[in-house]
Amino acid sequence: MSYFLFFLLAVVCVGAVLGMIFSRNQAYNALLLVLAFAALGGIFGLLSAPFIAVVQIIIYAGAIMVLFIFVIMMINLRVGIPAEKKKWTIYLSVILAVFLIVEVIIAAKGSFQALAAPGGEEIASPKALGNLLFTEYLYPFEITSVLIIAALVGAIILVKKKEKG
Amino acid sequence: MTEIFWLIPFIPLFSSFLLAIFGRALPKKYISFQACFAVFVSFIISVISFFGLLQVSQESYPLLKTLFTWIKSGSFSINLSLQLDPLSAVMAMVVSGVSFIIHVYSVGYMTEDKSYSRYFTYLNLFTFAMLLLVMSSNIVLMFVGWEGVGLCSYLLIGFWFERHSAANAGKKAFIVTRIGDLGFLLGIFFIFIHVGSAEFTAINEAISGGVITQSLATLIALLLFMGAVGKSAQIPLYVWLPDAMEGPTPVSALIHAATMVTAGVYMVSRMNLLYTLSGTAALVVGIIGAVTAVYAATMALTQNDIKRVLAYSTISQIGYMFIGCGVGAYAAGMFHLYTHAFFKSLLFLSAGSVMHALSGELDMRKMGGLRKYLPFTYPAFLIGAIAIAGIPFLSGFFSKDAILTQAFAQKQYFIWALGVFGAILTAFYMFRLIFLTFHGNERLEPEAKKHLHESPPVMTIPLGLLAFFSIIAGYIGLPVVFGKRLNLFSQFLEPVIKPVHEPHLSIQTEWLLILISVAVALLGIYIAYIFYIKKPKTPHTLNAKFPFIYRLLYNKYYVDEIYNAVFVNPTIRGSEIIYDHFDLKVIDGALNGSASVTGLSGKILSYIQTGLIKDYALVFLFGVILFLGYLLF
Amino acid sequence: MNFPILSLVTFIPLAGAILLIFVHRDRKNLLRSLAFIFAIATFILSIFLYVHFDPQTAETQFVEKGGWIGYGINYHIGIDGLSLFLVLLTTFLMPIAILSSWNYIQKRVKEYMIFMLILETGIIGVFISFNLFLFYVFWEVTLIPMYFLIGVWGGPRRIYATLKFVLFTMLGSLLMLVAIFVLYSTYFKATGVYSFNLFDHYKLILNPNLQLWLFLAFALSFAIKVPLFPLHTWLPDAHVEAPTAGSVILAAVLLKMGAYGFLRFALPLFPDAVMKLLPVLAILSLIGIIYGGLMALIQKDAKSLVAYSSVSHMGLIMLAIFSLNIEAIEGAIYQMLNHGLSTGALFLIVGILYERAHTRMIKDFGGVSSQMPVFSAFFLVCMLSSVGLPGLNGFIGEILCIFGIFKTNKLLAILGISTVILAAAYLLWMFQRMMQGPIKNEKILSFKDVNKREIAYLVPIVILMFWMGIYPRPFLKRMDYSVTDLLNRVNRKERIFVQAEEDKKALTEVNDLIDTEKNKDQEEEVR
Amino acid sequence: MIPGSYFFILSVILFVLGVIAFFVKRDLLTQFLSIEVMLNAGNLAFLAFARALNSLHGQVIVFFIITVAAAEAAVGLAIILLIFRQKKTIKSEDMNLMKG
Repeated sequence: MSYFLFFLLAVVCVGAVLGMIFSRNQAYNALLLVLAFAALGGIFGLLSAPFIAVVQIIIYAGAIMVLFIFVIMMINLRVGIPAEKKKWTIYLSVILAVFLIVEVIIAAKGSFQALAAPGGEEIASPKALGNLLFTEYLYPFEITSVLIIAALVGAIILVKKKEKG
Repeated sequence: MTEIFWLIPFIPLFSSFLLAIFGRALPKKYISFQACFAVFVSFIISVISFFGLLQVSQESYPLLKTLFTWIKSGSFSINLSLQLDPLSAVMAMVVSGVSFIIHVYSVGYMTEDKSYSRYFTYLNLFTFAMLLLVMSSNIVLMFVGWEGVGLCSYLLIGFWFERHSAANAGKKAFIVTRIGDLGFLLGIFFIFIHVGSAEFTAINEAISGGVITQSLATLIALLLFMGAVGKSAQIPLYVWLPDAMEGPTPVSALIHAATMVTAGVYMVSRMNLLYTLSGTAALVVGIIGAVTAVYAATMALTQNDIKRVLAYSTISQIGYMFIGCGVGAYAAGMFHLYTHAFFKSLLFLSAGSVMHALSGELDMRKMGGLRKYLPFTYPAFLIGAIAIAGIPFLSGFFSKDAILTQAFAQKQYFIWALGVFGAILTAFYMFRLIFLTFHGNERLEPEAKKHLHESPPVMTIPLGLLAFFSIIAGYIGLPVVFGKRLNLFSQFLEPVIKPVHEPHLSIQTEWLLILISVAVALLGIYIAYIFYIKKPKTPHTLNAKFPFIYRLLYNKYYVDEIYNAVFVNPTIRGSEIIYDHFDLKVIDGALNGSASVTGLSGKILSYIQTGLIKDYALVFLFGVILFLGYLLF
Repeated sequence: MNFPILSLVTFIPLAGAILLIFVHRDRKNLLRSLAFIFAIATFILSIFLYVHFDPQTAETQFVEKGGWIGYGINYHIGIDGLSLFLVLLTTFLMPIAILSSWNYIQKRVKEYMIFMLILETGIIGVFISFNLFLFYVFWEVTLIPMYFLIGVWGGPRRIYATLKFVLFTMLGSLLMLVAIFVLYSTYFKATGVYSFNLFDHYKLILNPNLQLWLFLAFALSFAIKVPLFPLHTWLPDAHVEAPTAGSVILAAVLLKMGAYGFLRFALPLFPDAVMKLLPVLAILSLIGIIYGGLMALIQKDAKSLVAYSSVSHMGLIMLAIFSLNIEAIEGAIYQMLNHGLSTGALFLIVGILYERAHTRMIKDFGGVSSQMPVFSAFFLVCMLSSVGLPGLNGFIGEILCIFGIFKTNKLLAILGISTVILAAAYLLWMFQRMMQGPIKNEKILSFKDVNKREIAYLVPIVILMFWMGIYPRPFLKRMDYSVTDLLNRVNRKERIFVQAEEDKKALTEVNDLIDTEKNKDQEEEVR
Repeated sequence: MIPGSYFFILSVILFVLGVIAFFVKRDLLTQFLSIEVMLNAGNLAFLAFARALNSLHGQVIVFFIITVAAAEAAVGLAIILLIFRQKKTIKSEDMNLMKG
């Protein structure tokens, strides 16, 4: 059952990203990514990380991607931008990407054993996660809040229209 | 009372300090009173110290007063200390006395100047520096005074700095004397390295103790003499003194006749052991003195500027003093310094009085027949001229005769002959001056004649004083022919200047020498009389006959031009060439060249920089892959 | 002493700079007064250093140590006879510099004052750091404000001048940084302890070959700063373009950092290399003396003239330093102070003229004395101080320097003494052309004599000139022990090497030691 | 129980797809989206290893990554919007101000 779920979600996810690559329409792209991230949220759930899964769906698929869509609406390009004209860039990047895959997999091969190992069966409870966040990671957590406020203020100032005169 | 002798220099300094700060706000009357009074107090203290010194036994010479340690670094240690011994006592008295008289004279001479307080500030400062020079107990402090008088000379020559020539002359004086000072400084260093102290007592001990070898003594003596050559305006560094006449006349009298320019003679006398040890150096001193004495006198023959004649005469007379030092008769040299101080300042002040009467006229061709207008100045000038010419029974006769006799006795016949020849010239040019100025036809400018008047008493009284001293000053140093122990002057100086063991001349020879001196002096006067009174055409015919010699003399042998062409201009030209072609082109060029190479390579490299994020990312990706590959394999 | 007086002196200006950030830029007088107050406060505190300085020891005093980054990078400051007066000179001149730019600087007063104060912190820091890394940080800190001072408030060719200045200095200091790290790693290899502490490095005996390279790196950096011939061309440009106060600080203090660097670092750290390169350095200094003097003689721009005179004077100082005896080095330090005062004062004076005439060309002046008598007196005193007239400060320094040089090498002294004439020639000539003679330019008739503010900053300088000329003991006394200590350090190390050269075995031992160190490193790397 | 390597391989594939998308696409927005894909691929790898190592720290990191991504998206989008306003384009080729 879980295998089935995993493959289903994985296919949805990869397919959505591929769709993004081939589609020209920005709005579609964004929506496809919402799909991909939602699927990814499911996969997170499979990795016994329910809290993160929920956060992924709410924040990523929900908040961030909506932000993207807003911006796309504001920019409002009627005609999509065609893919890269310089074909060699594409080929080169694909070849490099293949290299990358191979290398990463070789690099991680040693740890496949560890990955396959049992353990971590039990679902990590959000409570434990919360404990960790507010004890050991208290300062980073607080600093994150500052970061977000800074980003917020920064974004507002950047986008604010200059008053004339 | 003698203990307070160290105050002598510092009273004028204090006065100068006050004038420098508050002078602009003070009334002229007060300024003149303070300035003169300060010097007068110094003079009184010098007199008291002088007589105090006579009562102290000779063993305790010199009296020392150490104020504080001035410089101390490693082995280099200099005290700020003053000393009193016969030599400095005499000098202090002469300096402060003449300075006082000239201060008083200046009150009248400078009345109308707008920079009245500045003038007296400088004059007081000069008195301080000169007194420091003669009273310091070590050679470095002496150098301080030495430079100090140089500074005041610079400031006072350039006193009327609005005149281009005055400013130029001041600068020239400072720089030329500095060339000599350079040698002086090196001499000091040599002394310090070998003696380990700069105190005169220590130096003298080292010399008599044999620490300084003869060749070293020659080196040091010549280096020190280089300073003297600069300061006392001897060949080849005399060029600044004639130009120095741009300063106010009292200044010329005080600095450029009576005191500062004779500092070299004082220094040589102070270091007499050194010069006695090194025969070569003494000989050089004597020869330079003798040559200068004649050389300067020839230049004085043709000058028309009354002060310039006197300036060349000063150079020539200092030459005589150096003859004295060179032949070992330091006391005689000092004696001439002492008498010269009176009669030469008398001459200068009288010349000043003439100028004052003629509203600043200096050219003798525009004078003549002034005798009747200046009833007081004329006799004063005449006394000075007779004294300098060497007519018996005035001060100049005794001192000049003492020098020449010594030169003869030391078998330096060449020097003696030059000295005698110089004496003819001296008598000639002095009386040429008298005849052209006071006798003959009036050649005055009508404008000047309107204001013609004798000077006020504040100027004539100093003249009278100086005339009096010019007459009697010689009687403390009578030659042997009048009696064995009558030369009080050299006896008094004996503790400092050890008398040389001279080969004694017979009385007959002495008389003969005296007669020769008198004869040449009279001869000179007679020639002048013929040239300028009897047959006033003679000079012109002579000039016409020997135009080359005349032009050479008139243009002062073209020495200024030669110095300019050989030293000054090449330095400036050369520097300009170096600046334009080396500093700006080579050094800066190398720098700018390397900068442009850097710029060029940057430009080439910038083609790689497309500005497109994608390209950068591609490179980045490539790098990541390479790096991963490196880690893996 | 528990009270961190030295840190206070160093960082009060910085605190002032931070405070100034919060003052509105239009309140110019408040900005100026605040900056002035902070500078004066620093000076008053630094007098405390002078009073409590113990002249009877060569130890560093007022030492403060504290951790900073770690790995040997510590906060370690102190003062000794070499640096005491340089710090005092800095704190003394900074209020004067601020006063002198009161009216001259009208645009961006705020930034200007901030940079001046930061500059002060940087300079003081250079003189008091005993940690190589800290020293380097301060060394670079001085560069930034100076860059802006010239680049923003400078004359028409300021961009060229700043670039030249910064590139020259950066080139030198980067090499120095490399050398510092080489020293650091060598020390670590030798002892296994991380240390940038200067005193630790004094103890290190280096391979002569390595010494040579390290010395060259240090010396290049310092020689550019001094500046030693032929690295001097940035100086006239920087001076001519810099605002008055910038020139004052540049000439009076920044150049001293180079000479100080030689004394504090280059000489005692690499004595062997010093001995080897001494002739070259001495001859370069000598050329600098004469060359600077000749160039000064023909400059048409008054500031440029003073700048070249700096080259000449600094040449004398460097020659004295390389003479390596107590008189020369004390003379050199003394001469640094003199040069700071007199050249600083000359720049102030040219600045005063510039404020009135808006030109610095000598030919545009003439006869200014009759219009500005008081000013002329100040000019005269400062000029004579620079010429080295007895009774003023310049003489003491000059005579000690030349005497020291003379003790070591008579020929060099004889040639170097020509500075006495050259200085008189170019300065007197300038004075004559600018101040004396008939008034050539009608504009001069409208010149006003110095005002109270100008007198206020010239008088302290003149008083100090007289003091230092008449009673130098308090200054020299405080240098004695430190200079002796420095010379011992240079000479003792030299002796070790002389012995080592005599005794081949000892030398090979030293080399072996270094080789084994290297091998150990390689082994570690292999592992 | 699905082996961790499956997740890992999925994360690699997603990452590489993100890379490819970045190079293939020419508008800033989509390129920015592909960066998000890469970030998520990273998240996935973190979680996979977190589970394998039985550690909660990996999840905490992912949490932080998501927050930082949110901040980054906000600022990044603001910048893109600004660029669009000024240059009327979001083609990445048009952004070459950094050209030397």
